[in-house]
Amino acid sequence: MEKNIMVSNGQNESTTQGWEPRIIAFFCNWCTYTAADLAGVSRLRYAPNARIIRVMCSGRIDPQFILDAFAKGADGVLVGGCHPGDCHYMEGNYKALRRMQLLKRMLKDMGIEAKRFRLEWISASEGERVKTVMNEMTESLRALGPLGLPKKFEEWDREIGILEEEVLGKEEAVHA
Amino acid sequence: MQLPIPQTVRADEPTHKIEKMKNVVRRIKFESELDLEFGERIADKAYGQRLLSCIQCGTCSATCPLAHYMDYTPRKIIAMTREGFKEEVLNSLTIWLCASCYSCTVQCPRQIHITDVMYTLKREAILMGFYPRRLPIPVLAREFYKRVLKDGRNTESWLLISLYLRTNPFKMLRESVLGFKLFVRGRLTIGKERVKGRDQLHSILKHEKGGNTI
Amino acid sequence: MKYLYFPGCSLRSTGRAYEESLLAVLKALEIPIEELDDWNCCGATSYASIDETDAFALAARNLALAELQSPDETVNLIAPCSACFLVLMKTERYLEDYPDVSKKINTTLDKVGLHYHGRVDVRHPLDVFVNDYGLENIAKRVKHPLKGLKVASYYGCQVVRPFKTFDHSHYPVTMDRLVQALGGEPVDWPLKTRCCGGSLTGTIQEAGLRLNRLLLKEAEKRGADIMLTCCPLCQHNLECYQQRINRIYEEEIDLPIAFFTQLMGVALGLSEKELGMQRLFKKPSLSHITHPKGAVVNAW
Amino acid sequence: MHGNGDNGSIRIGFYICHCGHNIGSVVDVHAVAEYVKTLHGVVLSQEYKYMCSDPGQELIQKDIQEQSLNRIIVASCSPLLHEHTFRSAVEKGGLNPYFFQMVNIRENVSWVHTDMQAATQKAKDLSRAAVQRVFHHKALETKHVKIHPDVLIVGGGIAGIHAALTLANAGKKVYLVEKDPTIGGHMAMFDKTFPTLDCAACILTPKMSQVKNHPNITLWTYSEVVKVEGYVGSYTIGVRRKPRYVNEALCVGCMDCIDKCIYKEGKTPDEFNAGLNKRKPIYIPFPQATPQLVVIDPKTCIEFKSGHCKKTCVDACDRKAIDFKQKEEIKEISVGTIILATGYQIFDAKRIPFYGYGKYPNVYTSLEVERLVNASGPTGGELILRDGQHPKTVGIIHCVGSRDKNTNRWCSRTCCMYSLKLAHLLKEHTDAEVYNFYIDIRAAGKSYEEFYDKLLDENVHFVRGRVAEVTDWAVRPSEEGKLIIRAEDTLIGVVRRVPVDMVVLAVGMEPQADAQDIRRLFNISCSTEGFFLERHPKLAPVDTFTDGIFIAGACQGPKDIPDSVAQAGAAAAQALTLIDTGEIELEPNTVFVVQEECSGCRTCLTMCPYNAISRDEVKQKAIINEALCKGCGTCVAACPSGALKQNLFEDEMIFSEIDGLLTMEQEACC
Repeated sequence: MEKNIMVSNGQNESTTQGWEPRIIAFFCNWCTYTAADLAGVSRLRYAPNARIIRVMCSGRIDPQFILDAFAKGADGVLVGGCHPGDCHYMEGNYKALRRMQLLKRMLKDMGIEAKRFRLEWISASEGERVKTVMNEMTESLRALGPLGLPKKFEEWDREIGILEEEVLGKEEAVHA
Repeated sequence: MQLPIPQTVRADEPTHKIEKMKNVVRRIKFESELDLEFGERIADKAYGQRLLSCIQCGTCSATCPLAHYMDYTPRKIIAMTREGFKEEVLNSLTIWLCASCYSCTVQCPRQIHITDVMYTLKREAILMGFYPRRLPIPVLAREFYKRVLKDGRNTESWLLISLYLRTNPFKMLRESVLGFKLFVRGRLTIGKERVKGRDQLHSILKHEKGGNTI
Repeated sequence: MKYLYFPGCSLRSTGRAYEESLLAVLKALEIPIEELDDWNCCGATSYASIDETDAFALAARNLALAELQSPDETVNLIAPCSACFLVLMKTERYLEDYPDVSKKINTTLDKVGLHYHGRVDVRHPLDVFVNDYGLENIAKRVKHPLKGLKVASYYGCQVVRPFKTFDHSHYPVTMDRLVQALGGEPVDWPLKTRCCGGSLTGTIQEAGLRLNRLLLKEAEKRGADIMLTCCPLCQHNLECYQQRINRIYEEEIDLPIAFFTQLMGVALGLSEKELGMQRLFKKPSLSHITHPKGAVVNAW
Repeated sequence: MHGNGDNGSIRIGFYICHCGHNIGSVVDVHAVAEYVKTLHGVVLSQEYKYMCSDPGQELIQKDIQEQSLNRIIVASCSPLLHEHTFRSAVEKGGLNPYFFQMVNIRENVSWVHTDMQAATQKAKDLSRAAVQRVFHHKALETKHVKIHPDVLIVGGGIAGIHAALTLANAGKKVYLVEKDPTIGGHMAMFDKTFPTLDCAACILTPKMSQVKNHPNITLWTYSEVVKVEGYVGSYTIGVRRKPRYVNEALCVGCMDCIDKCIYKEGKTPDEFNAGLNKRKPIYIPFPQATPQLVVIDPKTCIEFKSGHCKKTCVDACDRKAIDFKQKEEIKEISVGTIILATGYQIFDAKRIPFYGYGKYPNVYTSLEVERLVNASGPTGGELILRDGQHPKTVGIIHCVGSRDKNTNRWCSRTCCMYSLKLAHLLKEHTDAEVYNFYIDIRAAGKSYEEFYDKLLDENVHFVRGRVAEVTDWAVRPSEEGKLIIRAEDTLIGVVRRVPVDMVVLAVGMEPQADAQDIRRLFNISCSTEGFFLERHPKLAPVDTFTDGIFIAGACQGPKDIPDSVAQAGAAAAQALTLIDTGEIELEPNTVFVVQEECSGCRTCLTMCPYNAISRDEVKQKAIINEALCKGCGTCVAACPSGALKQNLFEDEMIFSEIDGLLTMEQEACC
């Protein structure tokens, strides 16, 4: 399973054109980031598509971060925190959960597929889990294809520009 | 490497045992004689995943009700499969003696689905035509397969008859008494059980075929 | 909710008594059932040794048919024969565990207008009687309590292994509890689930017979008057080969082997004919139970 | 205040580490260094073999001064490992340590990826993100907290005892809390100890009494920690002292009350003797119990159940120590550091029905046998089975509840050796034939292998094979009335049926039943098996992820006595280092309020689990109590006006990181 992934990666990256999903991962310092370290120490191999940003607690993760990541061209965002009840700061992860639930709905309305955003509870001991999640997410994003919000934005801007001109044109006509 | 066959299995051939004793059995294995991918191949099949994690504890053999009739205990079969002793494994009686009671599967501390591995090996053996000739079990399996392929249901009387015809007709005489007893109690039917939607069934099985294994 | 019923090939020949008694008892307990239309062989153990996907496709057809036939959210499909019970259940799990295979099998099913959605729940009659219908309800209907009858319950392998659906994989008690509810005395013996050798009695008799010999001897040693089975093949092996075992190994085993449904029927007051008692090689002497007043033994 | 780079331009120094081959073999370090050179603000970008080495650190210091760098980035291993190292290097260089940023390209890149191109690309992205991040870094003051010199030790087994004595002898005040009425733990129950075969009691009881009499140790048995507040250096601990119904100050442990109890015979299974005999409702766990105090078990005592007891015990006590009115009390203490030595529990053999524990009377657990062969045990050391027989053949089954995915996956490490020990003792006591059924013999300790040799010479049978079943099903006359052990002799390759009189189950070690609660209470982590998780498997084996809390003994994983003692010593030493340093540095990652932006909406107040945020009703603004703030930043994410900011994790920093990670660069390959 994971072997295949590595292989496919290998090909995709060695060939300059092959598109690769880009994932931004926000990990809490105490559980998930530590688990990622453990994965490293245990030399587990996983897909190289995610870039990890460390925060002290999943409670620190502002939904804006995630939206920003998508807006700037991430194809998927992964949030990792301690298991419910295990938060280093007692209940930060619950707060995170509440926010992310809301965010999920929002993303849905924005037409961003559910699979592009993932919230995972991974404890410090679950290096294996980091590996599976990274691989699963990469795979599912490969299946979904690029999100490419930045491009979409440009198009929208252009369309709006055209609209404006039309409107202005009409108004001028009216004034005349 | 010659295959030592427990005499219990060939009770109907008394001479056999003596010959075996005269034979000198060569007990050395050269790496070049092994099929090193065999283990992984088997592990890739359904429910074979954990095969390679065997620690050779022997729980399977100890819990197996048929282990004492096997030429290799189930544990050995796993070890040999892993190490690529393909011929020995596929020629062994062990895989055919497995009555799939799943005792080993349930007790294995590594949660290896041993019974399913045995199935995989049986299929491998038939595919490669490796299984011991005149050993009734594969024949039974094959006859059963054909019968169901044909009628969609199995009729035990006919199954047994065809089995004995193909293995040991004399045995049929021995069984006929029992057969009669069953018959008078209405427990053996002469009329064959059949499925109505046979064509449907056949098309299903045809579609399934990746080349018929028989 | 209605139960669907998958008889399986054996219950149409060697295991006829099983079917007859089962249906009689279900009727007596007013448990509604309906036979699965045009069911086909489950594939059994032999089939899987020839071709795996075929074996599963074969079983899958039955599951698909069951879904067609029943409107229920989860279709309760009763399979009395251990082999059928296991193979059908295994197919169900297998199609879950291996989505790609299930896709493959379903595409072929689709071609003949069938599809399996995973709604079927394969059930064993024991499970249905004890856990759905309930022991106390059964006890209420007992007419002839099996007073003082020492019963060794033999489950065989495939009802409890490898899937622990309703009891422990090596030390089950469901049948024993049922016997108790019927007023009988369950015999606690260690070989409840030890394999009878299945088809080995027909292929490699030496092995097959020895296994059965061990079971029979131990049951007798523990003082059993009768042994109950819930599988046609086990019953066949244990009963029909007793004479041969005695001859070959110089034993004097003399133990009636009945289907648990038959004894249920007796306790519920059904006639021996309804329960197919006449099909047994050695019919258990239960006159003291059916005619408690020590009246004349019914003749047949 | 160190020099900070806010005034004037940003001058970034970037260093990337080969870490020998660890990074260099997967990431094209040179390419990354070259690439970073091209980024805005970077004055210097260079690679080095080992950045964490002294020369590596001096390199940074030198450059800071010579090139007047005001931002430092090191791309190497995980910040959890070396962030501190480099920060202090930066500080030595005369720059505020918080102008430093670390990039993890080992644990997160080179160790988890194989494709060089992809790995290098990832390393570049991460470095670019760091470069953009440091623009927003600020000079910060490191927080220091005083370390309270007192220590709390939870668990009075051999590990707890050893740690307590070590610290107490170093002149530190120690609170030792034990949930049972006596200290001693499992070791007190053992007969002899492997491989030296010296008696457990002889070496343990002296230490126990030392604990009792040590001026620096406050011993609270029959007590449990119920509250843990605060942080490293100043924890506030609540301890519940269960009522003994015996006045500790008055009782001298003469046990007259026990003899006079209206129960002539014991009624309840004796915990200390593994339930092999019965004890009275008023009892003392065992003769050398420490402290020497009787306990009344309210669950079985008539007075508590009916209230109509003659109370013969009260009359028997001339010191009037018995007090049925006694209530539980909650003690509150302040400590600076904590050592958890809560030990293990043995595997419940009933979970493997195949071995017939609880069904066949002559099947015993190893712990029961320890008591059975012990001179002070229920049979006075004479080996009498539950059915009154003396065993002539004994089967010891290894790995019961170990190395088994159906129960516990791990190896319990001690079973092989104690099985050998028991084999020796059983032979010694009964001269019986002893069979060991094992999967592998693991005798990897000092003079353990030699002990194994000794057993082989004593002609103990070793059958390599995991037992499938223990049954009373006899197939041969010789097996009648015996327990038959069925296993494959894997070395010979045949299945064997061994009839025995006695079966000993070498049960494995498990996390305590309440390990999860304790973990939550003290806010530390557990490994997948449920044992307490150490900070680093090799380099920080007794530290936890919570500063000031250390672990020792079998609560961290299966361990024998020597290892537990060694670990206890280590934990004590770690605590001592903290205490003697007197204070500890804390991350200054606390939250502050930008007054003019705060609308006083109260959103943040509900967010903080530490009540660190209050509201100035006059100014109508939020106020942060720095001392209470732990720096999780949950409030920051919630603040609608963005008035709350977290040091080291300000929104700008994270946004710039995101931006850095995602901005495509020309020569990028994907």
